[in-house]
Amino acid sequence: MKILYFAWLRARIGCAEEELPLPAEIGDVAGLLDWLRRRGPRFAEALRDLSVVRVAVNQDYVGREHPLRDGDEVAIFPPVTGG
Amino acid sequence: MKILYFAWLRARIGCAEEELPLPAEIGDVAGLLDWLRRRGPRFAEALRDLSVVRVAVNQDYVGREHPLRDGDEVAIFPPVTGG
Amino acid sequence: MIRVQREDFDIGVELERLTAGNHHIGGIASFVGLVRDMGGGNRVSALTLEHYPGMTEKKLAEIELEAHRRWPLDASLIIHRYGRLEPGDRIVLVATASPHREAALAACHFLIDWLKTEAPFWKSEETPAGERWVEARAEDDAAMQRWKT
Amino acid sequence: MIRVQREDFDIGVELERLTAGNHHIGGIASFVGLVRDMGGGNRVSALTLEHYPGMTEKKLAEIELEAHRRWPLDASLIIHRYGRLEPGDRIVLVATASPHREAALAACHFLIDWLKTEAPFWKSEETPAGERWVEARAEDDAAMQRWKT
Repeated sequence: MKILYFAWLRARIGCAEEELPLPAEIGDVAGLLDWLRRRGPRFAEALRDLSVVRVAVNQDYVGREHPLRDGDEVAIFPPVTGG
Repeated sequence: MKILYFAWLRARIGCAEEELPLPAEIGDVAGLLDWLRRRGPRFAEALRDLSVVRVAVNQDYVGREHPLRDGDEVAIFPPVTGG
Repeated sequence: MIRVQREDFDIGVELERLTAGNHHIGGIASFVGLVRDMGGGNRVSALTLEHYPGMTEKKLAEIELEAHRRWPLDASLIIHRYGRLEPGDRIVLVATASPHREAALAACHFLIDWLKTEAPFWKSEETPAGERWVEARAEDDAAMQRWKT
Repeated sequence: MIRVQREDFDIGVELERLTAGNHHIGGIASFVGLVRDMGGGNRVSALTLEHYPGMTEKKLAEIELEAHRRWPLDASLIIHRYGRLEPGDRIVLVATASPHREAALAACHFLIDWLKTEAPFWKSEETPAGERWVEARAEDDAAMQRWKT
């Protein structure tokens, strides 16, 4: 699984992109976010308020219940501010 | 009084602009339109359907009840189609 | 700013000039009207725009002021051409600039709706069947009504 | 057509190209977003736009298709820049061309509202107090809601 981080989430976590095998206990986006928050203080702090966290899987917006598979490209980012 | 005609009203009447003293019996725009229609067949024909005739006095749109004075610039034209 | 002219205009140059040096502006909305090659089911080879010099400038200036009264605009521009034009030619440019995009978009829409129903311009088309005066469209009046509240 | 690029663009050239040779088009609506020198009460000396390469192009292409599904458009263009920009610089151009002005105006409005809430771009501002990530605005979400019917 590839995970991408953007904007202040990238800055706070200190990582733009990582590649890791999908942990067996993670079934969906909610599970991944929980798992990431327990990964260390930077992750815990960056993902503290999930109401300002959006997730895309394979470049489409998804809800928290979206199932994850190894090989997915998961992007985690704050609400967008382009235009 | 100066009278200006535009678009198909100008074409049908065969006149773009004329200068004439305000006839004493004309008090308002409705009176002028009546008077013009009785002026000849071209006028009668061009002004047959007053629902498609707009009038401006001194370069402002006015209603039929608008009073006229000698010295006014009166413009008579169909609904506009610019833009 | 308003301009009534026979000559063509360059949209890029006009919009650049409209906002030059003003860094409060966050958005420019614009509308450009072009001569279509069809009108009322007829093939149109050219269009002639007649207007009422004097009243045109007066009404355009009034409506520009009204747009600035209704929305927080930093700048605006209306250019309307007259004379003989061919399909694809530019007829009109309306542009509005504001710190806020909603204001710019609404004001631009208002100005073009207004132009269609109140600015003293008249179009006649050259068609295979001869010259034809363009008729006012009920949809344009309806579009304008929305702004009259 | 969509383009995501670092380089600036010329509005006049882009709009000319958009309608070139198509004489059915009666109107072009466009919106240009510019970098403002103020943001959230702070003086802004520069802006950096980050985006999600791949998803950006995918979402822009999807929404352009959606605009063509909703309105009778002959042509459309979205250009969005990324990288470091300064006050007055152009960020985005949305342009829509249609035989009918209402369609062009509505589609342009829809596209820019959509861009603000769904396109994966993020702005950070350089201010006297340091770098500051721009926060999403509730007004932008509200503006987008209107198109969700």
